[in-house]
Amino acid sequence: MGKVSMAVDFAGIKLKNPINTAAGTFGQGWQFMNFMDVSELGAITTKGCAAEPWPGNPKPRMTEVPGGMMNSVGLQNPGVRAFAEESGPYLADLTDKGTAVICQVAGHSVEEYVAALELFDELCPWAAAFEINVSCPNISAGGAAMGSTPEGAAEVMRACRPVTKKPLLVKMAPVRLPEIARALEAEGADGLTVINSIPGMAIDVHTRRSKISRPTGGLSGPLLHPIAVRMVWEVCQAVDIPVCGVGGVMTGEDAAEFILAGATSVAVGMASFVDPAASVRILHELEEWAESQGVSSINELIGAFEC
Amino acid sequence: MGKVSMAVDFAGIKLKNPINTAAGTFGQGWQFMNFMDVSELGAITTKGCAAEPWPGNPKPRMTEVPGGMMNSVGLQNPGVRAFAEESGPYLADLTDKGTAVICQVAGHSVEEYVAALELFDELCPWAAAFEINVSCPNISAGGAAMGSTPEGAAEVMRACRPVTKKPLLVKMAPVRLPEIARALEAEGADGLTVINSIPGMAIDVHTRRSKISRPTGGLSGPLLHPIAVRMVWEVCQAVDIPVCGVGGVMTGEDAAEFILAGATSVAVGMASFVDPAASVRILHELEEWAESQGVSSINELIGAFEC
Amino acid sequence: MHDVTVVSNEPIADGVYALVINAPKLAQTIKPGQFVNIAVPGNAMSLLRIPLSYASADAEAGTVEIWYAVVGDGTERLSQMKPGAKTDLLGPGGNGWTIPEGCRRALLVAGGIGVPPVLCLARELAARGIPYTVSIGAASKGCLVGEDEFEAAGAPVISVATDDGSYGYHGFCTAAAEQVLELEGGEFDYVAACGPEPMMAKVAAAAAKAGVPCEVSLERMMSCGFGACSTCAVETTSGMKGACMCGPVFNAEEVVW
Amino acid sequence: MHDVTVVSNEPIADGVYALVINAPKLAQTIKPGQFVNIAVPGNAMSLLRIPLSYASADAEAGTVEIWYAVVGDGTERLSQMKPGAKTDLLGPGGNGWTIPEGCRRALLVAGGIGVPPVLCLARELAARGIPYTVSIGAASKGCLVGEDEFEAAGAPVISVATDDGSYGYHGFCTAAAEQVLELEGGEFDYVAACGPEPMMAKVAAAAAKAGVPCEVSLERMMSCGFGACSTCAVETTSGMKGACMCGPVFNAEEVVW
Ligand SMILES: Cc1cc2nc3c(=O)[nH]c(=O)nc-3n(C[C@H](O)[C@H](O)[C@H](O)COP(=O)(O)OP(=O)(O)OC[C@H]3O[C@@H](n4cnc5c(N)ncnc54)[C@H](O)[C@@H]3O)c2cc1C
Ligand SMILES: Cc1cc2nc3c(=O)[nH]c(=O)nc-3n(C[C@H](O)[C@H](O)[C@H](O)COP(=O)(O)OP(=O)(O)OC[C@H]3O[C@@H](n4cnc5c(N)ncnc54)[C@H](O)[C@@H]3O)c2cc1C
Ligand SMILES: Cc1cc2nc3c(=O)[nH]c(=O)nc-3n(C[C@H](O)[C@H](O)[C@H](O)COP(=O)(O)O)c2cc1C
Ligand SMILES: Cc1cc2nc3c(=O)[nH]c(=O)nc-3n(C[C@H](O)[C@H](O)[C@H](O)COP(=O)(O)O)c2cc1C
Ligand code: FES
Ligand code: FES
Repeated sequence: MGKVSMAVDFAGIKLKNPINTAAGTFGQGWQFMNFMDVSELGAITTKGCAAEPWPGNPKPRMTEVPGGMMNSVGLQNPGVRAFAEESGPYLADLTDKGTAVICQVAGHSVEEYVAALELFDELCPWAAAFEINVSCPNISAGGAAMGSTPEGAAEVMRACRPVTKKPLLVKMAPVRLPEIARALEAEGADGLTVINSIPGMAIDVHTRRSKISRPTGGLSGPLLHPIAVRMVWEVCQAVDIPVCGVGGVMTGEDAAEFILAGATSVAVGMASFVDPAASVRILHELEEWAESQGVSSINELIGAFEC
Repeated sequence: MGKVSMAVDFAGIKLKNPINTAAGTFGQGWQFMNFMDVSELGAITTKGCAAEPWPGNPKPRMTEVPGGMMNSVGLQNPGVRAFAEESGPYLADLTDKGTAVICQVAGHSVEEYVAALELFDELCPWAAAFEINVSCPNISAGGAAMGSTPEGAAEVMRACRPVTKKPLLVKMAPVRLPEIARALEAEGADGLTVINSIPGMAIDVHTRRSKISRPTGGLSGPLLHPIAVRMVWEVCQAVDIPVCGVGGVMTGEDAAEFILAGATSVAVGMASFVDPAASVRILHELEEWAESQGVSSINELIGAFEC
Repeated sequence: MHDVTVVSNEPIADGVYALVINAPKLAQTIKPGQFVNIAVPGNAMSLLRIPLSYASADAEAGTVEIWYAVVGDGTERLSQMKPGAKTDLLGPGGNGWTIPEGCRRALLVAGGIGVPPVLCLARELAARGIPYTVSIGAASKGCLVGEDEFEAAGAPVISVATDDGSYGYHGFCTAAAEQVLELEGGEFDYVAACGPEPMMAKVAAAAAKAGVPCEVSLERMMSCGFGACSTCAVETTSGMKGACMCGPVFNAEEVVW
Repeated sequence: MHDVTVVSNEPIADGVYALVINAPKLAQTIKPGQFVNIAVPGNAMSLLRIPLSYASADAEAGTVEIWYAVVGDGTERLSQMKPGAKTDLLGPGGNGWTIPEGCRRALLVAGGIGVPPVLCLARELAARGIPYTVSIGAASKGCLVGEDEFEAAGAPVISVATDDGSYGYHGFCTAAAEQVLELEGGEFDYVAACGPEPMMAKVAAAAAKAGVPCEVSLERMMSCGFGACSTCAVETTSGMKGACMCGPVFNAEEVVW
């Protein structure tokens, strides 16, 4: 541990450092056990999960694109009950070790979001917070279909807010961010996770078909990074609630850009596929950078971008 | 020349082939004279130009990002009069050689767009069409500030439509595309150019300042490509007027993706900086691909993506 | 994560290379049917690892041999790695073959670049003294791999087929397998197949008809290779299962083709 | 566009390399102060070319010598190019120095990696028999370049300065130039400077005060290098001008600092 205090308060959750993991790219945490000490991280966010199991989309679900990848997993998940049973013990233990566990909530409709959140609140007492995913680009109902207008996103938040006393975060789609962020803040969101993957398209020009099973998929990886930094900056100027920056973080400097743009925490996504221990490496690099900036706490660097 | 007919009708302009150049990346055409035979192209689009000269933004105006670049030129231009005088003879000659010249129109307000378009219509009789830029991310008034809502974009189009009898195209910002495209079609746009660069941000984490002179800039290059293909596909489904696909085209296959997604023409941007003859190379590669598809005309491939 | 060094990397057929890497721990632990997920440097725009089965492991020499087809940018870059080049890989990943208890005789079917995991299995069967017969296929003679190695492992290769008839039987390797299963299915306790998915589906159907347990090794686009991303899902009769953790080898009866 | 081959590529000071390339046509046509825009392979995520001045051209040998500082990923990759490596470049680009008609004596000021274009100019002056004096600077002794070459070109090097005082005068090379201009400005008909922008601004101011015509070579972030993108604009008294076409050498009076 260096001399800089890395602890941050994110949406009422005390994190020992700002590094989090992006939902859907870190499984339920235990998949990384053999590669790193997961409990070094400030938080992990688990794969989006609904009240009932979802099968996800047909194969192929992934294709590489220059500078990133495109997926159409479609929120395959075992349902909250199975999730809590299978991963609960590991995640409760992780919580005990001081790493906040944020559980992501999926749904096809307002009712489904509420149902999932009710189950989560009941079955996952160890959870530090819940993150509502109104931004998945790979499902036909719910996700981005609901979260891409201020009205749609607010409606989900309004229904979910009374369900739990725990902090509620919202994973945002990469569209109309300042407006939607303000609407979510007004409905009582405690924090915002910015951004979910940007919808893209990759056509095999020989077969004239999509390289994945749906016409479009969600893009991840370095190609998103400058776009995501801009979006985080815009959201941080629009609202007072804290933001977790996500998108193409491969290095500590990438994470530092989010911090400077105003993010209180930063989630590592696709990088964990390339290098399973990327998140801890990025944490250490971020800490080194903070030291190089001559501050005593990382908090001094949040939003320290000078226009 | 191969066996496939490459001619297309784009917004009432007869193009000998679908390859166009993206505004601001091809100067006024003559800059490429020593590198290639510009008259091989179906069309060129000239740098955005306003009624009066604009100085553009302070330095630095550009930074590289992984998989692309980010600029904040800010539509520096000499004004339509100087443009017509300096580049008119070359562009008139290019028109005679069968390459359509599309002149891009810039403005800070509805009045300025109209003023610029009036001058263009008068001073550039050789122009095949005019493209209204309501999507520049690097200026504080006009550009994307006007074109990012259906109302704003429609207002500009409504004012410009009566000014010229020539085809009017609109260069679109990468936001709310289907809605805005429908609004533009309703106001009489003849074609749409999709997309302008996506706003991004690149922070020097040591100085904590932007790597360019403004906090945000416009991203170009391969990193945009899968996003742009998706946006073109969405616009093509939303409107009946033809679309020119732009964003990260480096190869004939990249261009082919736009064609399959429904674009009638394809513009080459940043690739021309990397390889000044990229546009003709891409034309030849596109032609080879069309041949490989066993069609007699490229028109058979427009929108031939199979879901 | 294993740091590995290329020992050799040579073409063994048209568009197919054999890569030998130095990876002592891996060589001791990897089991037939498992895979590695290898980083291939050289293109900053291409970030993900490449999942590859292995053809043989030499625990004493500390080496693992992989056979791969050059099909795109990643495998093209892999083919350019010279002896001495260093990289890293994740593995062993997934579950390998499960030879049934008391198996008397096995039928192996391998198509194209599906040969390597089947070859590992053959060697394992040979080591356990279980006889087996093999049917292999390839698009053409030029890209056929494994014939000599299966011979050397001790199998009476019952048939070699090529799609274009340039060598062996003109047609698919499934034909021979289907025939064997129909005529003498009762002699087999285990069928194992790897190759193009339609081929495995055919073999699975024939095995089911003959009442012989069958395993298949499936390929999916993988992002992580260790259970974190769900991009590798296989539809099974008991729901979606990840190819990287529950597979790549699946009980064929379980697979929804 | 010129296809070029690396002849040699060796460090000549701390973090500074000399690259010699085989480029016969370029060697015949490039003029002092002009630049090339070179493609540096090896990182698919980094697409743009790198603009570089040249230090000398040998029309007979068909080679061009470039001095560059390793400051980031692109120049780092360039430093790894081995003799025999091939790439391509655009050039010659821009306008070079304009030695005034009837020039009796010139004052040259070069800071850091601003030395190469000034060195070219020195050789041109020497060839035309015009005497000149030179003031060069660097951050420290270790990264100083050009001293020997200026000597060899025939200049009485009036001063060498280092920011850290590790060699020569402790301070900026502008100090000597300012002094010369103040004391004996009347003897000069031409001042030429290349280096960090604040340094050039100082020299320009001193030259203006002494009434001596001054040219400066400016750097801008360039995307194309041939007038197509407007990213390289320099603010001048007569509006924005592209560094790649109207520069990189500008009349100092014209530049808005
Ligand atoms: C568990 C497993 C074991 C494998 N074992 C072998 C092996 O032993 N030898 C071998 O040659 N190949 C094997 N493969 C396939 C190999 O992973 C792909 O051929 C390789 O990733 C292609 O990479 P590329 O960049 O060259 O091709 P790309 O340009 O990415 O794609 C070329 C073609 O290969 C397909 N492809 C790409 N990635 C995968 C993938 N992860 N899984 C399946 N298909 C893919 C694409 O759909 C495309 O049609 C295996 C795949 C899996 C999942
Ligand atoms: C006309 C001209 C002539 C030049 N001549 C020389 C020369 O003879 N020798 C030499 O060492 N350098 C020269 N430069 C500067 C050289 O182009 C940059 O140092 C180089 O592009 C940096 O690339 P990089 O990828 O290593 O660094 P990056 O990682 O891209 O950047 C490192 C630093 O260099 C700066 N930089 C990057 N690109 C440029 C650019 N195009 N212009 C100015 N600064 C830049 C960045 O702002 C950053 O501070 C010249 C630049 C111009 C415009
Ligand atoms: C395979 C995969 C699955 C994902 N699943 C989810 C998910 O369940 N919920 C979610 O909000 N985001 C999901 N995402 C998006 C990521 O959380 C993240 O927002 C995105 O990948 C951008 O970050 P990155 O570039 O660092 O990967 C997924 C991304 C990938 C690659
Ligand atoms: C330096 C630069 C200047 C640009 N100027 C303009 C412009 O004047 N008008 C415009 O509509 N788009 C402008 N663009 C955007 C391009 O036309 C194009 O939409 C964008 O670069 C995406 O395409 P690409 O990835 O192929 O470059 C500019 C882009 C660059 C890189
Ligand atoms: S490849 Fe990631 S879960 Fe299987
Ligand atoms: S670098 Fe493109 S115009 Fe000068």
